[in-house]
Amino acid sequence: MTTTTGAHPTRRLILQGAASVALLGLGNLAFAAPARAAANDKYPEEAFRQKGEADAIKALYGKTAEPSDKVKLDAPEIAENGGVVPISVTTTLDKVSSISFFVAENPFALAASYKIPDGTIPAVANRLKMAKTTKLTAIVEADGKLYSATKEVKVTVGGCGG
Amino acid sequence: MKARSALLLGSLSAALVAFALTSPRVIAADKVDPVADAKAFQNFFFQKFPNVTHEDFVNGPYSMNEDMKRQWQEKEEFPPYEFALDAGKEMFSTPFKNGKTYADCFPNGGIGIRQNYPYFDTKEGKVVTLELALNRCREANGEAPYSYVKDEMASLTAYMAFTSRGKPMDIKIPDDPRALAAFENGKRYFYTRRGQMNFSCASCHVQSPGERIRAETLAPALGILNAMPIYRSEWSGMGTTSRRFVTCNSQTRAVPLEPQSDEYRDVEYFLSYVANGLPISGPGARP
Amino acid sequence: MKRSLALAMLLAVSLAPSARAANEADYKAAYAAAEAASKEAAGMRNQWTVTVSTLAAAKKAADGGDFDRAVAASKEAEALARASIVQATSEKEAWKAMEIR
Amino acid sequence: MASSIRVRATANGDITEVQALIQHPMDTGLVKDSKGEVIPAHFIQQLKFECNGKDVFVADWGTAVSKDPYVKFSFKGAKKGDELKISWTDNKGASDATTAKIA
Repeated sequence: MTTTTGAHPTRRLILQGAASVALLGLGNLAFAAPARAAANDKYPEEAFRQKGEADAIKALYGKTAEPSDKVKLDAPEIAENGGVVPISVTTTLDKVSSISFFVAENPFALAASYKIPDGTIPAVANRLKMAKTTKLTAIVEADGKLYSATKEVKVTVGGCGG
Repeated sequence: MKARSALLLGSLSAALVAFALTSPRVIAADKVDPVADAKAFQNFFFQKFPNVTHEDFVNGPYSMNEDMKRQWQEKEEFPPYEFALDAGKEMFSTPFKNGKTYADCFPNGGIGIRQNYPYFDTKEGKVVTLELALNRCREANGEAPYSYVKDEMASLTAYMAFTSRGKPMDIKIPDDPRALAAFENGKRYFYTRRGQMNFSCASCHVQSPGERIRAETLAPALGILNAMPIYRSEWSGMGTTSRRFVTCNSQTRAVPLEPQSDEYRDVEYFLSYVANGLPISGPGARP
Repeated sequence: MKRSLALAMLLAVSLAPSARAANEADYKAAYAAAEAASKEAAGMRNQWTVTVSTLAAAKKAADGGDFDRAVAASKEAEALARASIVQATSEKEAWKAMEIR
Repeated sequence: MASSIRVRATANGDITEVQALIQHPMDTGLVKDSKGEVIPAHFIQQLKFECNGKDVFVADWGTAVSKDPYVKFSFKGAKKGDELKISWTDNKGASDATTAKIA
């Protein structure tokens, strides 16, 4: 659906973030971070503000990851819809403490980050928004080291024009 | 060149008419035969997609593409229409200001009856769809009608569809010339090209189901309404049959008609009738 | 085949260049013709969204005083409306060709 | 008003599988509505699952998580009948919480 208004200008046309993101020159969007944050699991404000994937990884973990086949990333080859892309990751690594997802082509690369206390299985399934065809990277922090897996997801709008 | 092709066309159509006159099936007017139409319609899809089980046609694009079917089944574990379903269930049991509820307006309290809609009302001489009946129930009980394309109507129809899940579509055409005319009018609408794109419903849903229009895979026309109402990721919200018809029109650059206008009610009547026997699978989740 | 011939002819007619700069009178005439065709198309319940948006663009251009663009847009709107009328009339019979029998 | 959190927690053996669907717009702040105004950012930032007094799963979310977000994970050390506490807070400071019994 192109971003021009349809036949009914009055109809409240909610343009989905994914299908036709109107990129605003907002520079760094100031997140209104809630003041209080639990002691150890503080919301990684800085990391979510980074545009590029490398900066986001550095801001979140402060180190770099190496690809590993022990991290199984599952995502569709062609996304049914950029607004709702089902993804999941599992790993055979042990002493996993955190799992994060990065969508390279999104306005802000870091999509989600999970803290995995011991006793919790190192696997997560989630639904993400992807602005356009992009590389999706999952990073697992195990025993202090970072391991990653990457997959490309094709994303385009649907419909025949309008 | 133009004169010659016009001549050619003229003679061709003359020949066609002659042939039609002599062919056995010709009857004075093109007699409307819904039973034959439904059989031909279903056989067309069963032959075009031999390895799609008959029931699977009601799953729209997912019957056409394995990868998308997997994505869909994953989502069905905890489907996005869950909220609309709960809201519908709650609304269905919340009494109107006059104390009555929707259950008083519908046979069997509105439970497990979606497969009989739309039906032909012989008193009114017109097709009555589930969405229309719900609004008429509201108005009869002094409540304001809901928009046909917004969430409340989708939640109500989602709950009613859910109570009919698995039941075969069971649309009846009474032996009443007006009912046959409504069926024929619906069929005509389905095959008529419109909009600057010059597409009819059939251009996409009969000629090229399984193929893509950009990212979307086209659903087969057979059973296309069995999953209504649907939660579409595209709208990231619920959509009724009315909303689907209106948006399809705009896609082909045709100005949509009023929701629940005769043409829409009749095409819903046609599409539901030819899907008789296929299970109700609403509410559905779609791209 | 017959239908696309009609469409092509119509569009060719509408693009004929006008010699001098258009004025409000030219616009009013062109707009009236376009509006009549558009109403006829709507009457046949076969209006196109592009006819509506082009008519609106013509009006907007005229309000802004740009009558050249307003006349051009009005002519295009009329052509689109005429095309949708041709479509509606020809489809009265043409739909049967696609019917599954 | 029913809670905005739908949870399904099923235990088989020592492993409990948890699925959650949360009703939330998850607006990115980068989208305009039909009148051309920006829809302000409004998204869940932190989602926490606790069981038997211990955090079993903490999610930090950005603007790229889908509307009406869904998440699935599993953890060990709980059994049928235990109570799972779920809570979220969003960037506007709003929050919601609910509890669910493990089936």
